[in-house]
Amino acid sequence: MDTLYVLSQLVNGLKLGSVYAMVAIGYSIVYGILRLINFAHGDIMTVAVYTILSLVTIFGLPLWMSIGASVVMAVVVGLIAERTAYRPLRAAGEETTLVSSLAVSIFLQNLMMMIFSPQRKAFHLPENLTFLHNFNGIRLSTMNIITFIAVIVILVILTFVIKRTRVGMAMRACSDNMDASRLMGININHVVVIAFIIGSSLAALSGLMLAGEYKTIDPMMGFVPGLKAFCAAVLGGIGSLGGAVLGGFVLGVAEMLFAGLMPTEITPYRDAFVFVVLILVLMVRPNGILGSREGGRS
Amino acid sequence: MLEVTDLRVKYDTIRVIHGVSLNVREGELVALIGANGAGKSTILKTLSGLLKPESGEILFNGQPIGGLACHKIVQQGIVQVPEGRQIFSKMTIKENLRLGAFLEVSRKRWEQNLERVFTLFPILKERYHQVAGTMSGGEQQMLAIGRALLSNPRLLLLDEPSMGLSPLMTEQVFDVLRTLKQEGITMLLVEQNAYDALEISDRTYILETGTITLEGDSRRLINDPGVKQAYLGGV
Amino acid sequence: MRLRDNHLFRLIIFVILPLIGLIVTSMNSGSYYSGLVHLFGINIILVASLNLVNGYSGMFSMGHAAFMAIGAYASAMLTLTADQKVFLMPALPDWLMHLTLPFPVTLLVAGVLASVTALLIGFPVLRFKGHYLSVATIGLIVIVRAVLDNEDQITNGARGVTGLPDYASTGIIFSVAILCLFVLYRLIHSSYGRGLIAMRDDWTAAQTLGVNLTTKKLSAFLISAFMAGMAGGLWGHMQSVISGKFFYIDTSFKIVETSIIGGMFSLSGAIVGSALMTFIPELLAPLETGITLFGVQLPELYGASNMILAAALILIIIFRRQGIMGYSEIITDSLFSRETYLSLFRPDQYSSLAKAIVTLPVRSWQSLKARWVGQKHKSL
Amino acid sequence: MAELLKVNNLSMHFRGLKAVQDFSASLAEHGIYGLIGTNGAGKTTVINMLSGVLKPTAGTIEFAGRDITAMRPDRIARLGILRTYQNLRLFRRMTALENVIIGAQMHHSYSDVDAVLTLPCFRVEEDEMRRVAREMLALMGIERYADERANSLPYGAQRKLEIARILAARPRLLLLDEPAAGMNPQESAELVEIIRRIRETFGLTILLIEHDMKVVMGLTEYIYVMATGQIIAEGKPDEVRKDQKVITAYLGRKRRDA
Amino acid sequence: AKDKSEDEGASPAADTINVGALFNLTGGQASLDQPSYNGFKMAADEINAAGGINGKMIEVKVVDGKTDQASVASAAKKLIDVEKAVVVAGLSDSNYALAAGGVCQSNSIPFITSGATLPTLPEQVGDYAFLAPFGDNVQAYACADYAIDDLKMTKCYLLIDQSMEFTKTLAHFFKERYEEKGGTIVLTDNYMNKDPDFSAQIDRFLADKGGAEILFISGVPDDAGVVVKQFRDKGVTLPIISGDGFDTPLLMEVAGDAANNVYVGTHASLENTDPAVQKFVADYTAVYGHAPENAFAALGYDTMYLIANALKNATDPTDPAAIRDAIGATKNLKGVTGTVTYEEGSRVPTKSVTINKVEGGKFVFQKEVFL
Ligand SMILES: Nc1ncnc2c1ncn2[C@@H]1O[C@H](COP(=O)(O)OP(=O)(O)OP(=O)(O)O)[C@@H](O)[C@H]1O
Ligand SMILES: Nc1ncnc2c1ncn2[C@@H]1O[C@H](COP(=O)(O)OP(=O)(O)OP(=O)(O)O)[C@@H](O)[C@H]1O
Ligand SMILES: [Mg+2]
Ligand SMILES: [Mg+2]
Repeated sequence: MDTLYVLSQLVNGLKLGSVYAMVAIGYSIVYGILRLINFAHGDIMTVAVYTILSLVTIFGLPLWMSIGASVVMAVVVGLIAERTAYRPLRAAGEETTLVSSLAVSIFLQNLMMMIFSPQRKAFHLPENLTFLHNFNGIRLSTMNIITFIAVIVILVILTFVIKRTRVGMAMRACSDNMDASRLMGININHVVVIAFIIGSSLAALSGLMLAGEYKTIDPMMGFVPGLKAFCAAVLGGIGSLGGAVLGGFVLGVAEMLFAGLMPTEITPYRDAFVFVVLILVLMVRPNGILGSREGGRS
Repeated sequence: MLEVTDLRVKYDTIRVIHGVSLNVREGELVALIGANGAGKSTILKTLSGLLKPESGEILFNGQPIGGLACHKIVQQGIVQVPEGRQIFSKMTIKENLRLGAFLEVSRKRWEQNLERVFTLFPILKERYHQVAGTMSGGEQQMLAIGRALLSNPRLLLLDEPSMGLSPLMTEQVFDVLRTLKQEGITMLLVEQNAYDALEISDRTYILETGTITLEGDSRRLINDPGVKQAYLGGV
Repeated sequence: MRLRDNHLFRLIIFVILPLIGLIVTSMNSGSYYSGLVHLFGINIILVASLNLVNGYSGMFSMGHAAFMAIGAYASAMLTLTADQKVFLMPALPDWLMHLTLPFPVTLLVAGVLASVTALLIGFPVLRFKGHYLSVATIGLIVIVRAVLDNEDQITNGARGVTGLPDYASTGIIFSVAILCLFVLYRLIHSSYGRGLIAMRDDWTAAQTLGVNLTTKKLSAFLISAFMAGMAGGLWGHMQSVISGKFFYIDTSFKIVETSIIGGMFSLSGAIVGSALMTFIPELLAPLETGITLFGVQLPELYGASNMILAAALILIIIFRRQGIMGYSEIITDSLFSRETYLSLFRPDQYSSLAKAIVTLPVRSWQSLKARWVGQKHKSL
Repeated sequence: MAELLKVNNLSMHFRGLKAVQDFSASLAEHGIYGLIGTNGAGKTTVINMLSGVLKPTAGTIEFAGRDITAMRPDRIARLGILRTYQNLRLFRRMTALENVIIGAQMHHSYSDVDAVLTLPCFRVEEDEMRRVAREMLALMGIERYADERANSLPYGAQRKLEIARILAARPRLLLLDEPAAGMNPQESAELVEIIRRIRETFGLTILLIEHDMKVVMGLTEYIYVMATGQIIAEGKPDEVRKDQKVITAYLGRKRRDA
Repeated sequence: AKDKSEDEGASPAADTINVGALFNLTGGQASLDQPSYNGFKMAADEINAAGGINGKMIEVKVVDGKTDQASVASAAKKLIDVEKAVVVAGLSDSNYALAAGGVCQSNSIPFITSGATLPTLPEQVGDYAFLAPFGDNVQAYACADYAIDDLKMTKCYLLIDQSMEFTKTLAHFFKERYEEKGGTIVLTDNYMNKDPDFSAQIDRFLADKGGAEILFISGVPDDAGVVVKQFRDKGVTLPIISGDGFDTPLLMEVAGDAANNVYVGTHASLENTDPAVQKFVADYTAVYGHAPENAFAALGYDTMYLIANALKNATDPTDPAAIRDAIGATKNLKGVTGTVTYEEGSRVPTKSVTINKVEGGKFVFQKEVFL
């Protein structure tokens, strides 16, 4: 096996990983604060992608406008879900909200299916985004490059926001101790709403990237990436954005390297392998790759 | 400044505050003492908005605040040092203090206040970057008090500030309360250390199982034989 | 007196009605309704055993379907005839090929194999806390599925195994279910269960009170996997077809969901939740095939029942945050007591029961109203 | 009196921070010892090490002639060292009674199979545990809360509940971390009485951390004083009270202690 | 009281025949099963409009299987038990069809799967189970024959979606036939359903020195366009051939021109100029507002006619056993997806396989292969 081949598998892994990372980062913004395993995150991506598709194909809107609209749509859906299904349960514990997020997910999937039919649809990005660049035999589309850069940029911006700004401070406070945050004068509802706005907009963007990668969309498309995002966020360390991104990359690279480098007889075990890697990593670092020891002592 | 009339509070179905009325005047230090489970913490939590009153009126500077969201109440300057400290255990001391001044925007004011907190509790400066959850009990209590001071309270609600502090440190904290009082900050103090509480406060309410049984000038109560018997360990 | 505190009421709801239901369905096995009742029984086992881990021990496993799968395949291996196995599982060793065991024994083997799997995965994984454990258990499902799909020579791959004999009668399903419930009940209400709950509430404190966390966690996981394995065996013989696809993440999530809806911290919660999640979707199904309502033919709307169910789940969980049963057990306190049976002979019980039932709508309306008013008050 | 616990040069370092440094002590059977010191001196850390919650960086712990230095907490508990927590650690969703039963069941002898089969020994022992638990609640004066959920109890009662819980576990050595915190003088006076009675009835050894000098001076027979990780003084209460170092670092001048 | 109403219901029921339709109308299988059900229902309406079965109307009773095994099994029971269906049809995935078939078999009700192509299905389930489409072996054989006999290509690269029973079976039969006829499989590789990226496989293919002349990709519609496009993007212009999984407009929609030179072995060509086919397409478009989504619509349609034909010929159209015998006796029943004949003792029809080729963004009919 030559190095170029290995290298190109690595690049493929990063490519896939950056899509996972993109989903995971949006996922973990909400997850970090509320510890809400938001199974509906993936479905919000679906909603956004269908919004783009219908605006472009039915109303002939330009892509960038439809993307804007899809972000708005995703935020609206995210906020409705927050208001109706998550907020009334905020004090109720993680397990309970898990049910409501699964329910929201099922609701959205079926709604999408009713509106847009269960048929898979082709999803095209404009030529200039899908154009393939050739770097010494390693091929990347413009969209791949944009995704990768976007992940890094968004990570940097969000990290800055969370570490340095008032809002970010409030977010971290809420994730640490809700009651104390209230006593500090933080409007928890605002913080959560902001988190959902960020999370849902990122869901819309990652939906776009995911659809660009798969080139087809269907009403169920969001569930598996949503689940992977959850795994990535946990693998990276709950509550750590950098961890979520790293987790996404680890999943993507593990997948592609296994698919590319292993003999074909065992490549069907790829998904299993990814989880074996995940479990091994957690055995070494039980709080995730970048996770800190949970605070508190005896 | 603070007017509470006929306050009732319940947890789920059990009512624990049965019509309490009390008031705190501008600049005053009022103590609230009572046995375990009398409902002192419950009253404070209701005042700061963590709990919703079942009925009754709470006026702050003439404005009703009963049942308002917690952050709205804090915005008006009512700040609590909660029972059990409620620090942000995964964040550093620095961040905890920063959060104390969440609503306080002026950088200068924050620095001034911070200086003062540091002189009070030097350990906080020493451990500025330690994760708060790993601090000792007493250190956490200092942090909780320091954090509250940073927010420029108009009315400070203190729920057992001396709990877990060494005698020396308790003394110092009470000294701080005295200074604060001189600076004109209004305070409502819940304290198990009834003697200290009576000594430092202007007026005192005594709470028994959710109702106020006695109220009056602290000087007078401190010499009241009944109070002595029940709350001062029969000294 | 609250209705649910009435011994007679409990007796009727939890003993007499179910008994009648069971007798009727077992007389008519193989029918649609008895199929649902069987499903209900199997769900009880699954959910109750999951509650031991997720509710009582405070670990949060999402991998129950993996244990089901192992149980189902194990019992298939032991109940199919050699002819079938030659066709479906050609790589089986000789002794297994010709081994056919009575169904109850295969169920036990199914449970044991599931436990062994739990043991293997448990050692590395149970050290993880909270969601780390959840993710690892999701991983277990994926791994098990990969093996089932790819070891064609033993599992017949993704085509699955067919022709499992129809052994899952009402009798055996509910014997197993009742046995499991009983064992769980006893465990939970003995020092074992208290230790678990203590661990759930505060593991440090539990440890300094002599609770050995490792054995506690592992044993809870094993017992739970054992029961799930048996349920998987029953499931396979009820459906007669098994394949990796049917024991995947969605199946697992449904069990978790049922457990939370019913109440993770209660065995009666497992029963109530299972009943709800087994029967309600069936009741809703006619909605979408275009029923006629007030003379208007509604259009066919596939997915409508799923959406209604989803909305209903959210509502239930908002009104009963800890699940329908929360932390309480309705049955157990009185079901086995003499008093319950004596009360059958006390007429005053009947009158109070009647009164309770009559006033039920009024009171539930009032409590509903109270909730709404309370909610409004809060959001002010 | 025979020596029950022997601690040699115990140290605990967190990264750079020397939370405890060369802590040595020796507790005799049936004694009541005090451990006082400034906030952050390392008292709780000592108890954490004694109970196995933290593994010491250096030093050894010997209990009744056995080395327990790196033993698991549950095994240490079974040997009879039981502790309370400064920041209460009750089993919040259990009732007060059940909390105590957890303590009582540590030495139960029926097996899980006995429980499943509901054998008579199970019934008998369960009843016995229940009885013991109630007794302990009564001893601490909180039996009226028996059937209430632990986290809805008032703070002071929660403290007493923690003590009841470990008493039910038949301790030989009690480690109490600020048991009187959150109690008013009246109540802590009662607590002193209770602890004294406990010691007499059960013949226990007690190590007590406390900032309330009335409690410490009224109860203990020997006191260790810590500051910044080290023992700065030790001795009889009267000696310690007059120790200049202790006064400046810890007691302060104005105290009107007992 | 209940019995009475049932009796009352029985008199109109005498003029109708209840046919059970069991489809996964929601969940992952819905994209195949919804069109299938649409075709099925449309055919029933046509038959009823034309006077029904000897004067009796067909009443389609549908239950959603929700892409969930337990639901499918209980739906089958419901159709038989509650809806009193005399024959049950539907489903496009073998796993679910096996589940439903088992229930029907034990209740002695004929079951016809409209879309599952596992050739051993009837054998596994029992004498009441039938396939309406051809078996995977048939389409795989046809593809192999076409590659070797018509395209004259004897070195093949095989790419298999390992996540599904269907794709694995298809590849298995293709390989069997291809090698039997003297071809060689130079390299076999795998992927999983909905993989977004085939770079690893493509790189491996490019690195291989076996000299493949044609690619057989055993996949489903989800991936059809993506995988073809990515191979083409990396400069692989060789012909690609696949089974009915690739018979989807997505192939062209996603891959665009890259889809050219792809051969698809499938049930029918909707571009087929046969008037029956064109009528079906036109009617379907009229009823549902869009053209048939995929071949499963036509399969559903044909399945209904298969049932109707059997009901007409059965000695007693209310007796399931008689219906079963009548289905088994079907000979030369012409439909949109070919002509159905069940040979003696076989419950898998012998049907021709249509080979289409993508040219200029459209499926172009190449050949009808009879085995
Ligand atoms: N979360 C809760 N749920 C139910 N009841 C509660 C809850 N918190 C407190 N209570 C009850 O309310 C009553 C008053 O409690 P509160 O904590 O206000 O007392 P307190 O006067 O502050 O006591 P302490 O001196 O111990 O702090 C007690 O009887 C307690 O049992
Ligand atoms: N896990 C930890 N990580 C870092 N530092 C720690 C940790 N645990 C304790 N410390 C530090 O060790 C020192 C001793 O803490 P300890 O809790 O033992 O004090 P203490 O004597 O009990 O004080 P107090 O009277 O306030 O309870 C403190 O300064 C604390 O910050
Ligand atoms: Mg209090
Ligand atoms: Mg301490």
